[in-house]
Amino acid sequence: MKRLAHARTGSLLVLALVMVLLPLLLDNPYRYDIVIRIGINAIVCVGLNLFVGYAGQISLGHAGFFALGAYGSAILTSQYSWPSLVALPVSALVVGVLAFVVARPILRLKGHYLAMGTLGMGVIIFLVITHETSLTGGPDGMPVPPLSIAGIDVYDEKTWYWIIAGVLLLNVWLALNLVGSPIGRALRAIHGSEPAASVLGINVARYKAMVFVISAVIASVAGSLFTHYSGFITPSEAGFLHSVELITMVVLGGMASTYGALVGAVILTALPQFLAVLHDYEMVVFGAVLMGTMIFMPKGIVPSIIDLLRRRRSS
Amino acid sequence: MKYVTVPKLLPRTLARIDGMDTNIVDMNQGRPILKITSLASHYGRIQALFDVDIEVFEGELVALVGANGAGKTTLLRTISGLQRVSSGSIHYRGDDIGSVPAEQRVRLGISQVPEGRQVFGPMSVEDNLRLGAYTRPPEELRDSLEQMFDMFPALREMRSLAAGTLSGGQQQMLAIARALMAKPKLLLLDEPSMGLAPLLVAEVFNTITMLKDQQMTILLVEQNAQKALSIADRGYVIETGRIVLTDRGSTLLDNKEVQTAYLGV
Amino acid sequence: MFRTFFKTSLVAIALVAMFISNAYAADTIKIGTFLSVTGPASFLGDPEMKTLELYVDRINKAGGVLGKQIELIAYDDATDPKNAVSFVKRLIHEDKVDIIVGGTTTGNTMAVIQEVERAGIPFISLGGASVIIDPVKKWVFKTPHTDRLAVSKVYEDMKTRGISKIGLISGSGGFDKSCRKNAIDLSAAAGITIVADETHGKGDTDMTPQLTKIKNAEGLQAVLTCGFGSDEVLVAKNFAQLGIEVPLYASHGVASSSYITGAGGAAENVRLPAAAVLVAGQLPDDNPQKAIGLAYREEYKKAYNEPISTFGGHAYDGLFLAVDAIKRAGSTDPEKVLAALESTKSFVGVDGIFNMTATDHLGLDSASFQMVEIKNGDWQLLQ
Amino acid sequence: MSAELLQFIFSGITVGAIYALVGLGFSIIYNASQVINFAQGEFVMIGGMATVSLLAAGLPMPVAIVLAILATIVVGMALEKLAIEPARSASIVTLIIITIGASIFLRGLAQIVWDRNFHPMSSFSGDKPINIGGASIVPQSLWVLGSTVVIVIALWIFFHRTRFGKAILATSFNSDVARLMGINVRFVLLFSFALAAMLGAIAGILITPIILTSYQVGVLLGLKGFSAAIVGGLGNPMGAIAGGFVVGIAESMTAGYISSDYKDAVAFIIILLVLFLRPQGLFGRKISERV
Repeated sequence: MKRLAHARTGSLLVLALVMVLLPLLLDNPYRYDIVIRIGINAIVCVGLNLFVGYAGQISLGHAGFFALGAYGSAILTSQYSWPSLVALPVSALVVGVLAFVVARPILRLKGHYLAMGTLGMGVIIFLVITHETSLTGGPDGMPVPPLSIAGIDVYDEKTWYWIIAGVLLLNVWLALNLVGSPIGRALRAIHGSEPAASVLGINVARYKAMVFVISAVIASVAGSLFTHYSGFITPSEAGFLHSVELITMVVLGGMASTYGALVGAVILTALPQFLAVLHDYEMVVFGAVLMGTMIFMPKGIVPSIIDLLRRRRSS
Repeated sequence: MKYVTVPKLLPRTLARIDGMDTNIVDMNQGRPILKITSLASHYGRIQALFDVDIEVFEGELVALVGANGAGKTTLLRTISGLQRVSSGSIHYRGDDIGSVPAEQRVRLGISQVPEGRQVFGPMSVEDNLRLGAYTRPPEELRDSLEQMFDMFPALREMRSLAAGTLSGGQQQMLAIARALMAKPKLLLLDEPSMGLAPLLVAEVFNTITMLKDQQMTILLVEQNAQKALSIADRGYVIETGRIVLTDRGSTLLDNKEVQTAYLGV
Repeated sequence: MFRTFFKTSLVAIALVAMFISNAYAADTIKIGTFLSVTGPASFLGDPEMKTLELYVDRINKAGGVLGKQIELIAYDDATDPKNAVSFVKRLIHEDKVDIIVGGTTTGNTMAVIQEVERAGIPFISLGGASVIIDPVKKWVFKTPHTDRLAVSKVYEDMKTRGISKIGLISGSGGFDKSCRKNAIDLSAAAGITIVADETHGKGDTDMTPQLTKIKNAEGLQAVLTCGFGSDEVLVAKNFAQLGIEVPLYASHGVASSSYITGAGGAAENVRLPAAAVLVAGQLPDDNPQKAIGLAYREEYKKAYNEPISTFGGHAYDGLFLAVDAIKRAGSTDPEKVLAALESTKSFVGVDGIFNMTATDHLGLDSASFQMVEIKNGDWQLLQ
Repeated sequence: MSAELLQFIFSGITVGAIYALVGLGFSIIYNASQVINFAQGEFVMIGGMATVSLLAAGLPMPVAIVLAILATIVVGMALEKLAIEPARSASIVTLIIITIGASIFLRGLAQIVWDRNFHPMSSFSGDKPINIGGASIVPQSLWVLGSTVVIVIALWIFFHRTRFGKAILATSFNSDVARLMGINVRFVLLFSFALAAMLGAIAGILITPIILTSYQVGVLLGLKGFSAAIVGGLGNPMGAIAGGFVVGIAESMTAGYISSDYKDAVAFIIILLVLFLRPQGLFGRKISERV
């Protein structure tokens, strides 16, 4: 256990070091922008991974929570002139309560039925955002005031970089601690087999609901940050495709691996930027890369590479 | 939960079975129908079978006994082809079938009654039986079906019921009948008495004896070592993936170690 | 420790690899674009991209602009505003373009405005809604007629036919909603009463329930449909299926020949406001738009073997407005180009004749819009 | 019955039949392989787009239709062989992502091979609407409904009356034991993808005259088909049919009587309610989990 904690601190230090050194490579706002987007996706994915990777559930609706957080912040700051630092936690709280309310009925579902249930929830959120034009600006979206800290508006990509890096580091730290705690063990037991877990005295429904709410709140916070960062928000953030994108990041990077979620976010945020130069062939290549990776590394990139290294070392 | 006795390990001295087969198979004539040589098999990285040697001769009833998790089912699955062979060979009627897919082995005459019966629950009894004869020409189906209904009259009455609605004992009979529909030359039975009431266990063993009397070659896997060895010509004892002992059924029944380990004597 | 280090350095490697890209430096005029070539708006973005590629090539073959070649840097935002923002940052900071012509949809345009304004780069949008230029944003222009213009044109035509009670059906996309909003806002002034107001989703397979309700609305005299793409074809087909006998008006969102072929006979007698290019052949010879419209139609057809749409025309105008402004500015200095754009006078484009000012970043009036009716499977100019 | 209600019902069953046909494909593949094939919608797209392009090339309609179906079947089998079979042992989520990758790939391919426009196709027997009780229905809708009925009957006969059909069912119940019966499970899997691709292609061809086709028409139809299969209960082809009609009628009734804005939302709420009351769908098998 001590060694585990040690490794955790070590990996966090390395991550922090990477974050500190990274700006050396970032020489213009566009590059900062990509890294900030990676960071925002990574924050969502680290949370989603708790639900998908560790508890073994499926969600095709997390973009809904992301968008609710985003729109919560957007509406409260722009239409009700709330300070952004108040709007953010209030939105997260509302999303948390909502997730808690829907958790019980939705999490009774399993496998593909759960996929459908979460998908339906996401689609409903998307439709509400699209059609409540007076609040949300409708399908064309709405402009959002910048994040304001101590009366200073944050526009600058460099400042945003440090904000997102900090939040991500905190998020990873929380996730690693959660996973290493008895809660994490309970989640893994649930992943293995729900009936077996309940035999062991684990309150399966409660744990599932808890991790669902946690991941929803994290998505909401990321959404709030995103909306202030981009200065504009549209309903597509709540869309089915965004949900798919998020879960793909988690699975591609490696389920049940916090760093896997991080790697997934890096690859799937950066890849389209590379492929953009291919124009017509972008989709074909992207689809092929996605399929190929999952076929040859069904557990995801990070776990597969770790397996490979382990085998190397043992042989 | 079923209560399972975990037997004490047999003394290692008994595990030496080199050259043993030769003097106990004297009663058999000719070549074995099944000959397994130094077989190993893995589940992922976990090795389940080690260096297994087994022979089954035409018309023989061979029992394979051992504790839960000893590798009995795995062994049967490697013979029927559901489980991959890592090394060693399986010769069936002289041919190495190690790389023949499971569905082809049925055509060669190897039929397995799976552990826990595993009938196709939502399908009718008759459909289950028909699927048993999937590899055979359709025109022979009617006769075989009649044969099975003669052998298991209860199934005739329930032919149009969903198999899942049958009792455990009836399902076992159906599973055996389904396997017989393929007209096997080698019948693999996996724990046919598992989870059945004593009365039904007796019935199942009666059926097996009857099949043996009809010259069916049978490899029987059983936890109920007492019953299995008492009707078997020969027996093998498997322990943690290794064959540790083999002899005539009756001899094994009298074996002190076997008695303490498996027969609860 | 090794493993954790490894894991984290993976992240680092991925990031580093991403930035090993080579800067391309040559003395060219860089025009950047981001278009919705794929995704739900691909129907608009595709002809826009084709038009830009075609005419940049032609301009270059003819010697370029100010003695320099034009370099077109194009990205497909897949109709996702998030991508649009990302690509605009890339165009501005990485590719260092001189001007941006792009933004297929209103949503994607609105999403990037903040970035463009901060960077101070002239941006000509191809998005439809009036909100893009109203209120005026310093660096943002647009070429398509606004939905507001379209609706008022439709209302004018309705008035001449004595229609005052209409049903409204619109999609749930940005253009559709904006068009619907304008239809409602302008109705009172135009003396129009909206007796039914229905919507449908993008990609819906059947609109008869909505149209049935409209059909049964009290006193219905005409129906206006707001939207674009295949949804509009379905509206026309279902409209015909239900045998609704009042006139059907559409927006300029249907102004492509695939609407007519898609709807089969169902599009017959549909009226819509459209850019003159659609009926270039029918324009009087003294109309300055005739020549340019016919030329665009020919050249596009020759290059891609498909008929033009008015959407490609927006890109055509965007490109040539930019080129014109750069020529007049004599440089690519953003402030100078901006000043040149704002002094665009009598610029004859496919969409109309542009007269831009510091307070009007569109520069089209309703005169450049023609009312068109579909007759015998072709566009018929209404006089 | 008012003409209005009748019109909503016509709309609901036409749309429902489309969803049902797409849902059927999900169900058949799920049955054979426990895979939810998110590329099912792309089969619909390929069927429609291929027919349209073959017609444009001057082939007579029956030939174009047959070739388009065959082409889609080939794509379906390739998908199974190249993407699903190599990943057989992967988890549910991984397989979902693989099929999502496949659907992006196929869509990307379609926009290169064909184009990004939408394309019409002429109806099989004219466009003159048929009036019934004041409500109208286009002849092509009857083609869709009629074909759905024929397909349902044909599938029922196939699964319940033929040896191979029963073998497929057996595989869906227990693929290991099916192998012990001598059933070539790999072939069953391949065949199921071919069958699902064929059904998708047929659906695509039938509905193109009504809703047009384009390279991205499969996305939404796939989603609706998935909903249909889930509502009906996965693994039950007849359930998928029922599910399709439930979703289709829910949509048209909502659009007609409640709010066209929230038509899709209400449909999803109904789906969620069905799942809350019956977590295994209307006609699904109880999900048992091994301890």
